[in-house]
Amino acid sequence: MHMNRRHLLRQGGALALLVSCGVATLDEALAAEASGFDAKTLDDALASLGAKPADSKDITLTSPDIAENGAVVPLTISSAIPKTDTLYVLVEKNPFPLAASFSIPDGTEPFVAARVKMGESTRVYAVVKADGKLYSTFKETKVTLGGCGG
Amino acid sequence: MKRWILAAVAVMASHAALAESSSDAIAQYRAMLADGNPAELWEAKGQALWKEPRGPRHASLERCDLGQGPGVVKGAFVRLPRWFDDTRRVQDLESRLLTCMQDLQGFDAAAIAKTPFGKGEQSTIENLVAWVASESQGMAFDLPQSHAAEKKMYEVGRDAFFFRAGPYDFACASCHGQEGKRIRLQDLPDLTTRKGAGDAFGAWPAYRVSSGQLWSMQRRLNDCYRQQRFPYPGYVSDVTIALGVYLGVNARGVDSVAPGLKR
Amino acid sequence: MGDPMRIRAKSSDGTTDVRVLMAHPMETGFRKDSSGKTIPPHFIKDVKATANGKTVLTARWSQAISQNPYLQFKFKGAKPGDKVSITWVDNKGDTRTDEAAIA
Amino acid sequence: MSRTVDRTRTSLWLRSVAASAMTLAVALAGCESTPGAPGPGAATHAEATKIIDSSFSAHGQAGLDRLQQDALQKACSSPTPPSADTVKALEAAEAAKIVPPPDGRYLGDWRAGENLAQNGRGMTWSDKAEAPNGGNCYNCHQLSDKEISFGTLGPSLHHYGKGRGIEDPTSPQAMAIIRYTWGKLYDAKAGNACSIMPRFGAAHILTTKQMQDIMALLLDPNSPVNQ
Repeated sequence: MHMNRRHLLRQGGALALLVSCGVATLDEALAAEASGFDAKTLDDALASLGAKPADSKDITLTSPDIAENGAVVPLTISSAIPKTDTLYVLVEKNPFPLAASFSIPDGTEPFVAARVKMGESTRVYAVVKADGKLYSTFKETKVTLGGCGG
Repeated sequence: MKRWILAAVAVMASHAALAESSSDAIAQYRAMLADGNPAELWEAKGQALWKEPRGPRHASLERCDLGQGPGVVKGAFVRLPRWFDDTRRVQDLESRLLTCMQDLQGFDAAAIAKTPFGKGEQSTIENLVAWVASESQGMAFDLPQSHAAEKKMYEVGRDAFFFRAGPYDFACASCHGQEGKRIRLQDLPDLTTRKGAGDAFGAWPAYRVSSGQLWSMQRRLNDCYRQQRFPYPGYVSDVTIALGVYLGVNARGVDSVAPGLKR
Repeated sequence: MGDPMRIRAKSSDGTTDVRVLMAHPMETGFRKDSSGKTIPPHFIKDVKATANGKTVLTARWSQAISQNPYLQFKFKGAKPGDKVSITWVDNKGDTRTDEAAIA
Repeated sequence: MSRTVDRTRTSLWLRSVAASAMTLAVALAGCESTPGAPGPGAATHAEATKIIDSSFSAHGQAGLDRLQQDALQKACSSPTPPSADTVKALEAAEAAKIVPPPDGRYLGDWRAGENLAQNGRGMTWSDKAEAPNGGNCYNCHQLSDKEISFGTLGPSLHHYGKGRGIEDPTSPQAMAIIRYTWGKLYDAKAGNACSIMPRFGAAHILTTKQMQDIMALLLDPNSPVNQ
């Protein structure tokens, strides 16, 4: 029963709406958030986060212009948006675009540095959740073929 | 005619600009990775393995003599390869670790030498070289050249460096004998110069982001020979040790940064 | 179980900067081995950091995080000598916890 | 370090020079009289050869025969180039190896050529012997300017055909460039004895068809190289 409802939630993708209508509890919404990791397109992954994020200049995303190897692409994300509580990393052209989410409790800076894999040259999106709203910025990284190719 | 030349110069200039900006971007990429080299994970294991009683004799490596006296690890890396009286050979770090693993711990050195990289006791050696190298970080290379055998190995190493063979006619020097060149986007150090040899010899062992593995100098040389389309160089064979002497002596005075971080 | 993490935690002006290296293959499940068989996914899914009994960061990861993951974050409210503890759990249920004193 | 070095080394070279290269050997003997640059001592050189021979084992398709240097490889295994006479003789011997495409067609498919140019595989001990070899072009050269990951060991080949005024590579006016390019690809050592570029045709690295495809990549006006 419970499983089925969770399954439904996964399929639905409109979590924010369900939560705000009282159909789903926040706990269930958070559990189902894992479904974002199953999304196969950027749009589906973004939808799983709840709403379409607004472009924001208050998010700083650093990543190299060119990555010598797609297996390791260093990123840093920081947010100047008040009440930032979650940072998401999405790699547009990966088979599963949602790469990571970081929950930032009070007292922790809205900043993380991590390293992600990229199958090909792609945009990386940094999405920030603050005060229940979503914001995003993106950056393009070119992945090159390194070495002798042999 | 003049216009044609001007056009050609313009084309060449734009190529140079593109090459430069790509190289800058790669430098930026490497700088972003400089902190948090996963080689540290190998160093930590290597340090523990050095002290751990292991092998048929259930002994640690704490009495292993890497050239600076039994148990002295600090500074050993920047003075290898060197001559050892007990084995009557010039040995590099990995060859010497094999000697210690055999003499102190009772392992079969020949069997380890035949083990593929990354497997079994070869992975032990990868951890050990990461740690031993890290203990000399920031120290200048200072390989001894006083023993006749050390001098000879330098000459042999130079000969091997320029030795062209195989279906592609490659020598080490084909790619590493000029300054400022690249394969794809990877800079090729000129290993005949102090700086080039220092940058290269002084960065291995290194964590390779492409494979997520730590590569020792032996593995680096092994893969160079693979790409040179040569047959398979034996692990710690004389040609690899001679090349180590040649590179290490060329790198004299350059500070070691190993373990490094590579593509 | 896995191999130990490397944790460096440094405090300055009331902010603790934490840098962690974890030993993990972070296998995607898309790669094939030399015999052509797909290598099953094996990756860290959850990470939790605590200091003085308080959670200072949680993370959920996919297989897109690089092999031998690196993580850096910063938090307030701890002082030198306090311990930072990091725990990861992977998709096979393996887990590892390490801690380090703040410098 | 002494001058006698080169003499000994030359005689060493001569010992294993194949009969087919006898004419070359005669030419090489000429460098006995030319002063050599400082290099490893004769004893060391013999030692080095012994050490190299004993350090390798056959693996996969890479057999020990690959350590047997031909006359050119020997002459070019030193930090200093061989004498002008030696270079001339070596280049002539390599030029004689160049075979034009048997069907008279120099140009194939530039798309296949681009794939070959990108492919850095072939003939290592980890490559399957029956798998086709790559062209390795981008390892050392810029070709299409769309590919930012290119090497600089060789000159840029971007606009290779266009820069040489090739509008119709099948026209008679284009023939001189076409033949020159084929020769360079087939055996780069014919024009530069100690060139670091492999002898793709003479060493049987690429097939005739593969070389035709790379020719098209360089010379076809529609190829990305000429955009």
